[in-house]
Amino acid sequence: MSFDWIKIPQALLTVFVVFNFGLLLNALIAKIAARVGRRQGIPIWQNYVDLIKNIGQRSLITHGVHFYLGPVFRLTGGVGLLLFVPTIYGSEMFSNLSFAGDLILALYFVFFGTLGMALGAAESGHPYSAIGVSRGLSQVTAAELPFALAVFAVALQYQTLSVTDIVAAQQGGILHWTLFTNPLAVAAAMLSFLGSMMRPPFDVVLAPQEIPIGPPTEYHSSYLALLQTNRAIFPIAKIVIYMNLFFGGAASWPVFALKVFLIYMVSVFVGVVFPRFRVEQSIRWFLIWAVPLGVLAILWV
Amino acid sequence: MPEVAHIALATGFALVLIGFYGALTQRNLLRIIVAFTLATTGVNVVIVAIGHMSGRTAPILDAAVPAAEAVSRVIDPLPQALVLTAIVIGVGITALMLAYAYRLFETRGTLDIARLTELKW
Amino acid sequence: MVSAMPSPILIIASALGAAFLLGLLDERRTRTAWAITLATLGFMGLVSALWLLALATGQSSTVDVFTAGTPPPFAINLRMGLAEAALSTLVTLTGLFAAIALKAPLWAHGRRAMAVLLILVMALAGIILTRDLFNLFVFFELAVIATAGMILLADDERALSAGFKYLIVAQFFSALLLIGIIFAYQVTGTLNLDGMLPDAGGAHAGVTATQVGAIAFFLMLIALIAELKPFPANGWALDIYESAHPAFSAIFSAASGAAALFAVDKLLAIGGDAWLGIATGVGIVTFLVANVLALPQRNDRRLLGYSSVAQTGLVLVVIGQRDILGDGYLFIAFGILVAHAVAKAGLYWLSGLIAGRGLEDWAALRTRPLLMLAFASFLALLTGLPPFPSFYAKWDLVHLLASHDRLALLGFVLFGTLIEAGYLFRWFGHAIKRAAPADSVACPAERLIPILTALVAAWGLGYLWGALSGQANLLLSLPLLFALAFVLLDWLPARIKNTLAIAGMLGYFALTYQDYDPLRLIFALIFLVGGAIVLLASYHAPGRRAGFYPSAMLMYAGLAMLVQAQDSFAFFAAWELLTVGSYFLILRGKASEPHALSYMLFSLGGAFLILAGFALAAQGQLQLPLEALGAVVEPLSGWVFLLLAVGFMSKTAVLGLHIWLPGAHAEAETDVSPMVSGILLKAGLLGLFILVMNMGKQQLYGVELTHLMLWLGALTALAGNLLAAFQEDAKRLLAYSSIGQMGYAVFGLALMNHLGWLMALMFVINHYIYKSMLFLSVGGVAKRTGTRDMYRMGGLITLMPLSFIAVLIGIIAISGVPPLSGFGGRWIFYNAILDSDARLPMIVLFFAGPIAFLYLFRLIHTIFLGQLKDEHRRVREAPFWIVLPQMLFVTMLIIFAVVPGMALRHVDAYISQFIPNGALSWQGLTITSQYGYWSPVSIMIIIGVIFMLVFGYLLLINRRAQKVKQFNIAFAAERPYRPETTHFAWNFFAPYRKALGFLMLPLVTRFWSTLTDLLNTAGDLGRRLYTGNGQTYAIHFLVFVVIVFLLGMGGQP
Amino acid sequence: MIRRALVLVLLAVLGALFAALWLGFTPAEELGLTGRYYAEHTAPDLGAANLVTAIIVTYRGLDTLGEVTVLFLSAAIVGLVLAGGRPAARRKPPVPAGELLATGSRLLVPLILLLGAYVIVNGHLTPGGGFQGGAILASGTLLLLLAEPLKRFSHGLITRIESLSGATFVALGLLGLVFAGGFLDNRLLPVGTLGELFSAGLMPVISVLIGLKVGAEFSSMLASLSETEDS
Repeated sequence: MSFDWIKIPQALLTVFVVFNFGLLLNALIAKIAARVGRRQGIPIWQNYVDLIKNIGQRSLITHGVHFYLGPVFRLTGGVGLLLFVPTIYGSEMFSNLSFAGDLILALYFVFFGTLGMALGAAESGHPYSAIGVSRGLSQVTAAELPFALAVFAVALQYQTLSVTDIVAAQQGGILHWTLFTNPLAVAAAMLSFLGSMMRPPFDVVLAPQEIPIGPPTEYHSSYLALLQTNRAIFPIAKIVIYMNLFFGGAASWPVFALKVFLIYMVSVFVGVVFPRFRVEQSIRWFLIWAVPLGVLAILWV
Repeated sequence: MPEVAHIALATGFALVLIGFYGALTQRNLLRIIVAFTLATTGVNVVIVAIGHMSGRTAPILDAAVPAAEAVSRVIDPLPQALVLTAIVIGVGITALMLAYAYRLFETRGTLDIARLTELKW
Repeated sequence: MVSAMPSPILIIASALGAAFLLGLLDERRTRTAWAITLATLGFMGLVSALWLLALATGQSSTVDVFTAGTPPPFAINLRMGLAEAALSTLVTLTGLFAAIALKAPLWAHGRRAMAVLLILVMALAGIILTRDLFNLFVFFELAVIATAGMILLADDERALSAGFKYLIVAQFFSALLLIGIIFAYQVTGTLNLDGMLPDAGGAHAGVTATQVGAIAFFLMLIALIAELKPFPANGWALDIYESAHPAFSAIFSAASGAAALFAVDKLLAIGGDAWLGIATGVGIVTFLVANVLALPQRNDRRLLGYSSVAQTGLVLVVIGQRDILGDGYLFIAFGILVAHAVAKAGLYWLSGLIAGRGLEDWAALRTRPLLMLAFASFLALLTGLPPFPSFYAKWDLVHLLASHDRLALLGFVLFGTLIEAGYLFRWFGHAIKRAAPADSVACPAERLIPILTALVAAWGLGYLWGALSGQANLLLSLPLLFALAFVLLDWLPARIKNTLAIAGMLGYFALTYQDYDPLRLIFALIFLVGGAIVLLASYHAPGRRAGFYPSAMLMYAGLAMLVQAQDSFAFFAAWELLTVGSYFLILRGKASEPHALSYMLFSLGGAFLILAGFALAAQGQLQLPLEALGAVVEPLSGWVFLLLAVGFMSKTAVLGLHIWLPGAHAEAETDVSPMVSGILLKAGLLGLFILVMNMGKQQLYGVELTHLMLWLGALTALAGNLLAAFQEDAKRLLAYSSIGQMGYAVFGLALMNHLGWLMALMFVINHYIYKSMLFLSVGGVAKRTGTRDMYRMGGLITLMPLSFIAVLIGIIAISGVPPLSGFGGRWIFYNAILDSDARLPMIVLFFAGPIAFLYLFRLIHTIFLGQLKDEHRRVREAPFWIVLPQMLFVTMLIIFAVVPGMALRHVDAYISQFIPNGALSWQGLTITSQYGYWSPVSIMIIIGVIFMLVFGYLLLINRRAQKVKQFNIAFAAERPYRPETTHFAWNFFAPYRKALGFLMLPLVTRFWSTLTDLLNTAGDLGRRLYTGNGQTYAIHFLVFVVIVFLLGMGGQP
Repeated sequence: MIRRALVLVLLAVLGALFAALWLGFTPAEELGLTGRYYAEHTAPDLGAANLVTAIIVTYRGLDTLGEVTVLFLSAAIVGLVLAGGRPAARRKPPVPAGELLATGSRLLVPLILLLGAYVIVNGHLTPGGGFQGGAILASGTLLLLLAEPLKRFSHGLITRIESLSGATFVALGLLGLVFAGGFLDNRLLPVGTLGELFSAGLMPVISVLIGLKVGAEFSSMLASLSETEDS
């Protein structure tokens, strides 16, 4: 097949934009959260500083090959996820590499980074990493379910699995958004969104207090830098999927920025209000509150 | 007035039943054997009774019964032949059971059938 | 021709003459006496055999032998027909070999004993030959007395009382028999059997016409049936079986049983069909009850006694069904009877070699492969497994029963057989697994000859019946012969046999690959080529590895025949073969005895359902082409579908029928697990494929059966994944994951749309590759570390890197994460369910999906990552031959991931014949469905490129990183020093258990164990009936008479 | 007690069966199929005056063969059973038989044997035959045993007699197969004239064999049993 090489610089551009946007957004969110907590909060460029600092740090430590590769998997997962999904609707330029596969590809590729990083962390032999992974996996099985149901509902609704087509189907006025055409699905999806954003009440996996940052415990300096980079890209990539599936996608970068910010804020709002769940609690919570919505969504379509 | 055959038949059956009752209720091997001889005798009586025909004589041809009239004069010879065989067989089995009983008594020191139950289930 | 034949009367006369002449011999000339005895028996056997040959080949026709130069009915006459010839051959030969086996006691007791034996055999032959009722009685009495005599040959003191009990009940039999005979004579004026039939001359209208005649007939019938040891009037027989000399028990079970059966058959022939019901009823009750009562038996001879009683009951059922069996009657009846006779005789002779009476004592046979083979063959003969006569016979029987709607009877027969298989194979398990006694079995020639003869006879009859049956003769099928060849080659070293096996399988594939359609081709590839690849791992095994290759090859032969099967018979035969082979294979595992048994029972149960299904579908035919399944019409089709589906799903371990799988797959040997998991499970899927492709959707009472299958599949996937997440044992984890994977496949099939089937096939291929690979690597690790508990391992990544890579690739593939092939399955799955309108089951499947990550991560983490244990610091990589196939699988996975089209697009096209719409399009590298698209190659490239870029970048900024010591980790305020306490592994998903543990209650296991317990308890209580008191036994007989009288004749003569 | 009750009930049902037979039974007025044949053909065909003996020896000779075999078998097995018996040494000497019995037996035994012989050889003419005669012979043995309990009969002799007679019986039967109508056909020898001693072909011979055999077998049984006896 003929591959037009222009896609590569275009994709890189997307990555660059999203990366910076992500760094800033994270800082902004952190600041907002701090302000809610009556604190000053970090400066908006703080993340750049941390990143450069971590890159600059010299480390001589590794716990083994897979430990070394863990962050690589992670970042590959983030970037790949971003690139498998068209970022800006209607722009050939920012449809990225979505020719490689449809929605399903994106959904399953989410796990690529998580799995790779979990393995790497596990090789460090640090019990906290293992515990963190155990908690994370346990929670994700329940948290992903409503999202999967919602996605399936949407796919049924539009009779397609191609993200572009789904976005296309939502064009022509806010009322065509899945948000309004299939509110149940969106509700379910947003609940599971809370679970996947690693914020309270579902942040026991990272558990900043008792387990120093969970799975990535042993990662530092340049490894950490990769993880941070990913932390800037990955959530955005995820939110892009939500945006495309439920909120009519984005036809231009400003709209993109706005929608991503708002969707992100949902989890922040909830996060600052609620205390943390234990894992089994959150599992039950998802099964009791989110899953039924998803089921209804499917039956309703 | 009931036929001789009927009476014999009834007797035979009665003997069989009595014999069976004895064989099923007595606990002493020897008594059981005796009961069986009773029953076998009963069976033999039944056989003979079946063969009996009133007003005829034994199936032996002689001056009294010329061969020509045999058909109308003699009773059915077959049951008599059968009963003979049956009797002999009965004797054989009785002897066998006696020997068994003797040997059992010798090895087990008892003739009580209820105590020969080491094989079960 | 007839004139040239020796008169049948010689069979009787020679025995009598010899018996009398023995008296003239001097007491001390035992050797001569024995020689005479053997010669006479041999002569009797010869005469019978000559007649059998002449009659079978049609050179001679049935003859009546007159005595006293007077025609019947006025004098006694004998008849020699095909059945008579066959039976007298059976009886006399059994007698001959029993005489050989009885050498020791016969010599001890001298000529008298030999005379008794001769007369016994003569009497049995007489029972078979005579056509005269009273003569029949005389021969019966002879048999009774002779039996009482033979019992004395036992070295067991208790035999004496057993003999006396027999004499007691026999008195009751003969009394009733005589009374019946004399009244029958009174009614018909004759004692000749043929004279009892409705008389052409009009002298009488048949014995059963009048009321007296009917009662007389009933008395005779009941007395003869009583000789068949019917339940409950059979306590005496069991005592004899337990205490008599085993070599005599062989006669008592095989010969006496056969003769008595034929007597009943002769009598029923004059009674007319009205009386067949009694035979059937008595037979089936005896068959079922005896088998249940046998369950708690621990004494081998008594167990065999119960089994004999049951088998005789089964033949009685066949006799009772003669009205529908038609021409097949003799074929079926003899098929079961002969199988029973040979097997029982052989087993009793075997038990003569065993010192102890417990079932475990048979472990002594382990030192004698030949005897073990005999043991296995006899058990197979009894349970009616191919290629033995009883298999063909049961096949025909079941088909005829089904075609005449005698379904209840059919069910009982199969159920009883299953129970019998239960205790027989439990016994076999003991023999294989239990501690063998120190002293190996001593086998003098005279003990060995009869057993080996029986063994030869078993296989010979198998061939004969195969030739007689309308079906293909199994013993002529190449794969089976190939497998059997390994029995003979078992003395070769394992490596040579392995090479032969691999060559054979590849060769057979090369031989046959043209005649498969694309679907079957895939399965053939997995079974034969895949099997060969897995066999590579077997090169690691040293020594001879006795018994492994016959079993394995038997399984592969079955699989090969299964793929080729075009008609129901071939399919079912292959199914049974692969079941047996895999059973032996699984049984080889260390602690696998109970699991192998439950595997066997579930498989046989499933097989019987399949058999019933085929029989129902055949509608009077004795087999049907598999395509013809589609022709079955409502409402029958629903039932056929149900039976077959459940049968096949018992092999794929669907939820509810899954409890055999974990143990069986986990306890199996390292290289066996992949065979039974990666390969064998696919047999069930092949069956399901054939089923749904030919029968399509079926309804029962308005329920869409495929919809039920959807639910079952989904729930199975969920249960399998959940349970896998909580295993500590690595192989069990994999086993449960297999259950889950099979659930997916069943689900895909049940979707009944194009992509659903494609997805199922995708799972077939994927599961074969990665599950074989994982079982091998985990097996290798277990081999090295000496444990299967994952939490005892850890940190092995640096010591066993290749195994680690295999597992890593494996779990990525299973989890369905791109870029590996598992994703393809998921992608097709989503497209498939979009096509379907059954939505609820999918939700269950959605839930099951992510759970896979739980057990997969746990598998790799707790074994290879985390903290290395001190005792494993010197562990080496798994043996080369175990690693090699793993690496092959890794490459396969990657290839299949990049170009799935290779395999799939052909099948895709093939499926289109059945379901045209919903096919995929394969333009270039992109695979497109009506909903989405997917380009494996570009995915692989993109991910690869990104990964490399990031990796390069990391290397750039952090190249001098070096490995630090194990415990060099940022730990909260302390320095860990013990791997055990630092390796977070045991009960890894504690929170998950807290949340969803309630889903893991072992309800199914509880259900099945309760069921088996109930059966066992019933048996244990039921057998208390046999108090051992002779009078009680006699009372049982009267009770039996009364019950049969009340039920059979409605108490209304 | 329950046992007896149960037995009674069961036998009651059996009795009901018998009763049905009894009620349904009507004595035949005419001879049945086979009975008539025997009555008509025995004399002309076999030349035997005693139909019963004719049936026993010829028509149903196979039964008879079987029945002597039964005796033979029982005798053999009784021997087997008692072979393991206690050694004779441990027996107490029995009470000596009285003068009367001793003398009486010496007087009677020859007569008994004579009567037996007579009954046997005339079996085909008058009431009697092999079995009856054999039984009488055996009673002679019994008398001797009663008279002197310690008397030992040579088992060798007895067994030889029974074996020989039995074997001859079979042999004659087989001869019939070859030279006459079939197994146990008595027309090996000329039928002769009805009513004479040497008539009815083989019948007297076979009677003699049966007589000897039965006598021998009974005797051996009695002997073996008496050897076990310890009063």
